[in-house]
Formats: sequence, C-alpha cells, structure tokens
Amino acid sequence: MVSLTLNRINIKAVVDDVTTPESGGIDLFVGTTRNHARGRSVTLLEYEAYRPMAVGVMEQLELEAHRRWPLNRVAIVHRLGKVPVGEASVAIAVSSAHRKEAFEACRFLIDTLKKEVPIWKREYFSDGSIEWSGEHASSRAEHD
Amino acid sequence: MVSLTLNRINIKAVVDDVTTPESGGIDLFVGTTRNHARGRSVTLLEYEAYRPMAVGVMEQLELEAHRRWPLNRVAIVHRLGKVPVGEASVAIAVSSAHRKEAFEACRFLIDTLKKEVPIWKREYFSDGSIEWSGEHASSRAEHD
Amino acid sequence: MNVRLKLFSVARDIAGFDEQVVVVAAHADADAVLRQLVEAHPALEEWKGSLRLAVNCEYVNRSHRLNEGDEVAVIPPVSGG
Amino acid sequence: MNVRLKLFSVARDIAGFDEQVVVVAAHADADAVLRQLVEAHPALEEWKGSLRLAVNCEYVNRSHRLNEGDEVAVIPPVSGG
Repeated sequence: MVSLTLNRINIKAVVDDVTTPESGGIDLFVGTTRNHARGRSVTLLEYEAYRPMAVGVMEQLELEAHRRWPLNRVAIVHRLGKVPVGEASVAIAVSSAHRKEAFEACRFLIDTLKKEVPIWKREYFSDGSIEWSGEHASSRAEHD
Repeated sequence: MVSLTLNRINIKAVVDDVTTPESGGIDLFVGTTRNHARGRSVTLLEYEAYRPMAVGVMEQLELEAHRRWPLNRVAIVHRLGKVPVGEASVAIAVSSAHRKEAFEACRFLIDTLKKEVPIWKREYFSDGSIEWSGEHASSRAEHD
Repeated sequence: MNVRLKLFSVARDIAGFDEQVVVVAAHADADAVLRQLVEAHPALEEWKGSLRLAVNCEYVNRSHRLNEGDEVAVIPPVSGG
Repeated sequence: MNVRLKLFSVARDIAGFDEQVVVVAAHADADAVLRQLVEAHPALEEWKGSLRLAVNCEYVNRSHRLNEGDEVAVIPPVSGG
C-alpha cells in the first residue's frame, strides 16, 4: 500500500496495515520535521510532489522490496503540504516472518525513497527565509 | 522509558513517547505473534518475566544505546501473559536527529533484548501441546 | 509535435511556470526539451547537471525519443522523506 | 547462611517450585546453589550448561561470592521479544 496525504499520518493505521498472522516482526520508520538543519533553526517543512509519478515510483519501490526480501506487506505513506516540527512527513512499515528482513527492507525503502521519489521539501527557517532543500550546492553534501 | 505490561501495547503511545522536536527519524520495531514456528502451527504465545531484573536489564540496554549512538529517546515495552497471533509482544522505538543511528540502535536493542532480558515464552501449538521456546535443544539453533 | 512540459520545485520557481505545451521536432529526444527550456531561462544553466527527466511518469535518459503528447517532467534533486 | 533461590521457565517446571530459601556455607559461590539444585533435581542436569545465574537482579559468574539474604535466580535460555 502506498499513498500521499495532506493530513497527519496515522501511525497506528500504517502498522495495522502490514500486520498479518504470518509476521513475526514489523519495522516502521517515521521521518519527522526536525527543528534544525545545517545549524539553522527550522519552523516547518513544506512538501510538494509530482503526484502520479511519486505514487508510481513508490509502488515500484514496494515491488522491488518484495523481490529482494521475503516480506509479508509493505506500506509507504508520505505527507504533503506543511508539516510542523515534531510531526511525521513519511512513514514506512514492513512486515516479515523474521525481523532481519523487515529491518533491511525498511532501511532500503527510506534510503531509496529519498533518492528516487519526486517529492521536494521547502525549509522554513525561524529567520523568515524559505529555501528548497539542497537549493545551495554547498549544502547538498550535508543532506540527510 | 522501559516498561512491562499485561495489556495490549499502544503503538502510537510508544512512538509519541520518543517524538521530540530535535528528531528527524524514528525507528520502531514491533515483534508480533506469528502463526507458525519451526513448521508447526502456533495459536498463541505466553510470556513470563523475572520482572525486576527484566526492567533493570532493559534500562541498562537503554543506557547502552545512548552511549553508543547520539539518540534523542528510547522506549522499550514488553507485553507479558498471553499474546494471540497478530498482536504485539514487544515494541522498541528510537529517535535520533538522523535515521542511520535510529535504525542501528533499534536493531541492537531488539537483538540484545532477545539475548539478555529474562523473559521467556511458551508456545501454544494448534495440536494442543505447549512448550517453552527452545525447550528442545534441536530447535534452539533455529530460534529467531 | 507537441509535448507537455512540467516543472517542479526550484526549476518551476526559476522558470516561473509549472506546465506548458512546447513544440519540438518530430523524433526529438528529451534533452531537446531541456535545452529549449534552459535557453529560455538561463538561470537554470547552473542546475542543468542535476536535473533529471521523466516521460509519462518514468525516469528516462536524456536521449529518450519523444512521442506526440508525451508528458515531459523536469525533476530537480528530490528531497522527500 | 540463607539465600533466596528463584527459578523460572523450564527450570521451575522441572524443579516444581518457583522460590525457596536455601542454606549454603558462609562464603559459598553462586555455583554451590546451582549444584545443590541439580543434585536434588537430576532432570536439570541436561540444562546445566545453558543456565545462567543472577544475584540481586544482575547476571553473575558462577564463582560470584554470595552474601546472606542474596536473591539467586536461575535463568534458563531467554526467549523474549
């Protein structure tokens, strides 16, 4: 299951979505808006997406994870719009019979999502400035 | 935060517990009762603990994770008593500024919890037999 | 032939539009659309090396041959998650 | 001197009790308690190699010296998670 939402991500629903009787382990990654970036104070992040392609790439990632590991279910939810500090922008849950595969697949999914899925975030700094993440080449190497 | 509970684990509460403004990533592991073990059909698991020591060892694990990685918060909740198929027996959440540390610490915590914390599970099989996990030496090597 | 050009994030902000029908030669490749865009908006030049292209919601090489009606998207470095 | 012996899981099931005050020599080590237990319950012999010992809720080596009133726990292979 993959989805984009403008609302708060319901963490329990994401975990429930991958819970199956065959599963012994679930790994969930939640990305949250952090109050600092590159030494500057951040007040919120705003996400936009090339929606149909973002959904398509997320679905491809889900299939790729199933090809690489013996998983039961995968759920990927990304929030769009403004996400205040402390709230979740992305949640990825993976269930498997054994925990090793769930951890590895979840890590692969968030790492690859950050590189491949056409979603962009704008950083709102407490000094009032607003920048696209990575807008300044010098900061790209530091990007998490 | 570490705790033992006889009730269902509230996954959202565990994630909320580690959510801080300084965190960019949260990794959560949930161990659930699986409907099979070593080729046999399982109906439920029942956990017992040496409670004061289990809490003490879980607290030591939490400190050890903080020593090894720059984490914000750690939460470890283990359920005791009967846990039906599909329900959570353990939930471990870790928050950090960056996701790499959250993943590594969460994996360390569940791996070490399974080796060190004095908690035992009894497996109830669909043929009516009840066994301590690992009771038969031949099956110990297969333990997840 | 006509293709639909879509811009996102910093590319859209620099060019000042998010969607536009552009005319390219028959059998043009995706790079032709990008060159045309950068020519019209020279501020995009410094970004050119990091822009990826997608056609009909799939990443493509710059040499990808276009067809009439294709949706060509310019994808600046992504930063989701 | 007296120490409090606690058994869990398969060790408790085999021995048939979960807690008992046992008398050991002054300065006895933790292993003395275990040897005494296995002697009284020979079915524990095959488990002996995989049993760990804890004193006052901390894992200890078998050579750990006991004090009056210590709580000595026999810890079969754990299986939480």
